Amino acid sequence: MTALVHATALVRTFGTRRAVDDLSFSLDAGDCLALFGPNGAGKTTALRLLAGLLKPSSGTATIDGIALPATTARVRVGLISHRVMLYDALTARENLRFTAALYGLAAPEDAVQRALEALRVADRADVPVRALSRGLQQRVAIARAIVHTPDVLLCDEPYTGLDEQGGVALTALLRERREAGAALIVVTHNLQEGLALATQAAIMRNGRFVRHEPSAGVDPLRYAAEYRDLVA
Amino acid sequence: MTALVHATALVRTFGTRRAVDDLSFSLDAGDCLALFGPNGAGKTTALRLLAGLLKPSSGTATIDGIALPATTARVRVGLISHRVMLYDALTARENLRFTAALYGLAAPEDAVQRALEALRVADRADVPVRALSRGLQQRVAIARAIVHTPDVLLCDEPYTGLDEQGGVALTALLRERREAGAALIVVTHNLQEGLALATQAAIMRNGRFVRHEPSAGVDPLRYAAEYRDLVA
Amino acid sequence: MTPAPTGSAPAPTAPTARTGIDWVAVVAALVTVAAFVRAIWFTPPDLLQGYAQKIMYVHVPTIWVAFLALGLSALAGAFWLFLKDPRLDRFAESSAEVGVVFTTGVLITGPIWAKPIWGAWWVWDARLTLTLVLWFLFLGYLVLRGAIDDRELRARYSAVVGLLGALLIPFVHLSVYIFRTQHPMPVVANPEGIQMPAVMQVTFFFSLFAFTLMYVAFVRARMALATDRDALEDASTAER
Amino acid sequence: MTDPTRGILVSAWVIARKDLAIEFRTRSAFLSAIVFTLLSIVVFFFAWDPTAVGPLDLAPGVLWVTFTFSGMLGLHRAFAVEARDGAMDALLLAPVPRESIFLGKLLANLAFVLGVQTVALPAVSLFYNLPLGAAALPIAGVLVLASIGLVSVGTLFAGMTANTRMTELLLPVLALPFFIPVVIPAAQSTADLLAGRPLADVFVWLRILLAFDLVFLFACTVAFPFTLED
Amino acid sequence: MTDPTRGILVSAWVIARKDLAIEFRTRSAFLSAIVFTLLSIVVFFFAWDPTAVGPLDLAPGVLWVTFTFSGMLGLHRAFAVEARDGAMDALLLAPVPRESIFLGKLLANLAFVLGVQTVALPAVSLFYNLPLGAAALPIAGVLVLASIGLVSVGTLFAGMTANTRMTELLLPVLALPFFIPVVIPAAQSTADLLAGRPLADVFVWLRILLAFDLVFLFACTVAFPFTLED
Ligand code: HEM
Ligand SMILES: Nc1ncnc2c1ncn2[C@@H]1O[C@H](COP(=O)(O)OP(=O)(O)OP(=O)(O)O)[C@@H](O)[C@H]1O
Ligand SMILES: Nc1ncnc2c1ncn2[C@@H]1O[C@H](COP(=O)(O)OP(=O)(O)OP(=O)(O)O)[C@@H](O)[C@H]1O
Ligand SMILES: [Mg+2]
Ligand SMILES: [Mg+2]
Repeated sequence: MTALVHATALVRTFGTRRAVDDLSFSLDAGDCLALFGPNGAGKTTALRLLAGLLKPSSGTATIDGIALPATTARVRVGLISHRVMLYDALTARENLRFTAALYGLAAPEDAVQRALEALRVADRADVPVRALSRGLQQRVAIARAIVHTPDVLLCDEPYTGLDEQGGVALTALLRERREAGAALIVVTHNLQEGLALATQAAIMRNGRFVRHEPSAGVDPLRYAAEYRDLVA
Repeated sequence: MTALVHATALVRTFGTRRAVDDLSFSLDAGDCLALFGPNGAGKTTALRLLAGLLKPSSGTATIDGIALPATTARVRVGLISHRVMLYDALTARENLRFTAALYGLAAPEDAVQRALEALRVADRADVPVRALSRGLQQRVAIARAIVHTPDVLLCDEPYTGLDEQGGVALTALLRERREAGAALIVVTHNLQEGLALATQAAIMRNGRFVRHEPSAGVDPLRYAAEYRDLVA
Repeated sequence: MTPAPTGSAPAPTAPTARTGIDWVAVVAALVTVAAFVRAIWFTPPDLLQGYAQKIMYVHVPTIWVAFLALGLSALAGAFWLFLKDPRLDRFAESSAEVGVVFTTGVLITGPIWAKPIWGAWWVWDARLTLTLVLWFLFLGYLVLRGAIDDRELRARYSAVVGLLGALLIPFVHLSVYIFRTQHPMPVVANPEGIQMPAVMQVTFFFSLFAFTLMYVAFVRARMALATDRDALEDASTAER
Repeated sequence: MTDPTRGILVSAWVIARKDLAIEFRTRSAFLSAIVFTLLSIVVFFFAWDPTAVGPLDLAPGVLWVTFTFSGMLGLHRAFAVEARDGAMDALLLAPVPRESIFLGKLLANLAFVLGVQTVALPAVSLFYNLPLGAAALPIAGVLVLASIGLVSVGTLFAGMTANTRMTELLLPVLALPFFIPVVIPAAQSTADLLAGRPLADVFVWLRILLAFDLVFLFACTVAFPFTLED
Repeated sequence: MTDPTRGILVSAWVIARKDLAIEFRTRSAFLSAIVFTLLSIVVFFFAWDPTAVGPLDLAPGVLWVTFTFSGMLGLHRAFAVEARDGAMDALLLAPVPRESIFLGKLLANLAFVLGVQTVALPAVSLFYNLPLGAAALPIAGVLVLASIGLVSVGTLFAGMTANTRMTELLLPVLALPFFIPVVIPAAQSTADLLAGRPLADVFVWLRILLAFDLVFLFACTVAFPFTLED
């Protein structure tokens, strides 16, 4: 069986800076990789490579065996970026409807409503996104990313700006996706938050994994201490 | 003695929505208010009112007795917003130099270097801000906000995007400012983070303080439970 | 630069080893001077136009070399899109810049020739206008290059613009046939053979050779500059 | 989406519809473009000495220069909307061919430009007292043809410059040289039509216009994915 | 800062210097403006029939319409730079009077526009075969005077529209009506100067120009803070 997400010797340079440097790993259905690392480690760059938004300088990334950025690979990926990627003159619902149309969903209205409700923004779905507070915009951004129920969900600091209720809703959503057989990557600076969901954990530094292991046997407190040593 | 920060019956409406609704409080030198509340509660709006960026629909905000947005009041305020407020074609150092010149600092180069070092970005200070990762940009944004050592520091989710090292540096910085006699307001969704520094704690909902008290006697765990009840 | 090993990013650009004299440039300069000397003193003046015609030995080679430079630049850009070799992009950049310089040369020599022959510095016929448009186009190309710092993005955008721009070259050449122009019909590149006495022909081709050498010398120097600039940039980002 | 061409067109239409919806929501862009066109006509009117230059000599020029500029201003709209907060990334993530994005943007721009011209043409003819009459329909045809060429090139470059910082200025610099070969035949045929020349004369210009349209539409659609690859 | 006026000017200079530094860093804006100006001249020329209208009748119009448009495009630059990621908020937070922000932007814009015109004027006179000669200096004076008026109004409106979404189109709609009173005397006096009319004739226009300059400069500086407050 081919892995759902597969990265082979991924490299991406900006000038001479190797933002991502020789990254290899694979995730199967139901896997969740918690990705940690200091600022500038290359986490965002890695996610953008896996979403097909950046082309690797060398190496390959595949989704279920299909190389990115093929359309058939992209249709299965969802990305929660740290930019909201919304049209601020349109309402939340209109933004999601547009996404649903782009992905050619069969029952777009249902999917939109479901996503809005999952993030608890259905009641503010009909004002322009511009008039929403930062946390509410983040909720809409997450709803946009999952409206097509992607198999592969890439989350770049997805808890940013969310209040407790929003955070709980997001965690439930991620858990539900993982149990439904999706592969997840969650980038976060909060070790507990990340490890709670993960089946694998990795620490990135200077573009490389300096540590990567199944998270089952990992003790959060020891991990935190070791993380500190590794990135110091 | 006049309070360093004083808000009297502040109201700000957007259309018919009262984003901030009859807010009154005051902070003295060395006070730190931890401000909590769900998404859309009006926290950002309150900070923007106190920074003189928004005009209140009614009520007044003063800094050391001077009504905003007078220049003599603004010179004493620093704002860490959730937008980075940097020129992305300029380097971190150039951005800070510009701010130093605007505030008419006596020894601008020293102040800039000190701020960059406090946030541990001095080594990346000479590339355009555009090429920095999100967390590094946030560090520069914080450095920009404190380069003039403001008496009043307003922080809107300042830990966003920061890694552990950055978070520690920021906490140290906030503590140092508070001990030097500044008044702080820290908006965050993380109760522990907020309470660690605070001398006062407040919970906001629908534009109002639903709870506001000195944080000395507050037990974080009980507070968390009560917070949940209040905002639910 | 050695080819990058597979599985890793391109190595940092190596600076050029610039020592001693650029002999290509010296030879090009000498040949150009010789061509001018021959054109001025050893070639008879034109029967109709008199001494004014001598400017042809600059005018025509200049624009042909400009066509060559811009065309090669576009070609290098097209190859870059598939090969992604930074040297191709540096060549495209250098050749375009030299091409713009030579096109500027035509926009200067043309009016100098036009004033005595047509009595005006400039007329708006199709050839002149299209030449001007070509110049603007590649000036825009250079502006675009200046506006982007990301090397990869810059290379990609300029390849596209350069290719679209080079589509205009055939139109410039054919303009005298498509439209009624004041500009003379071809004398050299005439389908019915060269309409020029032998002495003039020799001078003309000598001059063309000299200008081509100049082009090679300019592009070499400009490429060395581009290489060193990239190397400097690489070195200064690498140490951080 | 079994048939790839149909797929391209369907998603192009989805994108164009979204653009027009934003347009309609903010409205100001379209209104602004029209007011801008009308105002330019007024500025032109005043910058020239009406006793020295007759209105019939001015009108084709005014028409085409104004259209070129207002079209260019309108083009920013297309990608400026995507540039905010990384919305373009979302488009690139979606499983639609790159060509659809181009065609979608092109369609929306074309609708925009043609809409502006529908208002502007009668206005110019009113201001300048033009004897439109029988020439109205052929002139409208010229407008449509020219718009296709202008919008193809403009959309390509608007996409490119939206990512660089100096959008407002870089777009005209890149696009105007390509506009000239379209504007010249358009202005010439308008002048010929207004002067009542025989249609046969005009066809020479129209053929050039059509040639440029086809070349640009094809070249730009092919070139667009290359501007994104990354 | 004991003397408030000096304070205003000092911080205006700090802001202008920062703008020019960004300008210099990205460079392209200035070059683009020049290429844009030159291109407009070409488009104009082509849209008209040179046999019907003499170049001397056209030139003043071309000069002024082109300057108006290129100036307007350049004006976006000023506030577009601030619009990104809320940099404008940072300016508003700083303890500088609102007037300094306006004057700083105005200074940077003026430097920009005058720089462009320094290249454009010789170009126009070359292309159109203008008999500049003795008129060169007075025309340069007219340019400077007109620029002050245009840039004052333009900076004010650019600031206002930078916050709304449709910047590119809204700015011309607001600013053009105010440009007309500046452009007309400027174009008229240029035409007079080129035609070799006596300076006394021209002074009438210059006085109007000067009056508008002063009124606009003053009114816009005073009005600017009101556009921000909130
Ligand atoms: C005023 C500006 C002028 C410009 C921009 C200009 C432009 C050009 C260009 C682009 C070509 C190359 C065409 C090709 O081979 O594809 C050319 C060739 C030539 N030009 Fe000009 N020209 C100008 C003025 C003149 C004048 C005033 C004369 C002489 C009366 C002249 C005589 C020629 C000749 C003889 C050729 C060579 C054509 C051939 O043999 O193929 N040009 N010019
Ligand atoms: N467009 C770019 N140009 C140049 N350098 C870049 C660019 N984007 C990222 N980088 C650099 O690449 C490195 C990795 O950046 P990336 O955004 O992937 O980090 P990150 O791990 O997501 O950090 P953070 O935790 O701060 O978000 C950083 O050093 C950054 O400065
Ligand atoms: N410009 C605006 N126009 C209309 N409504 C607005 C505007 N800005 C904010 N609001 C509304 O005001 C309310 C308060 O917003 P604010 O940004 O202050 O919330 P917040 O407490 O900071 O929330 P978050 O935790 O999500 O950042 C929200 O309901 C928001 O939708
Ligand atoms: Mg990141
Ligand atoms: Mg907020």
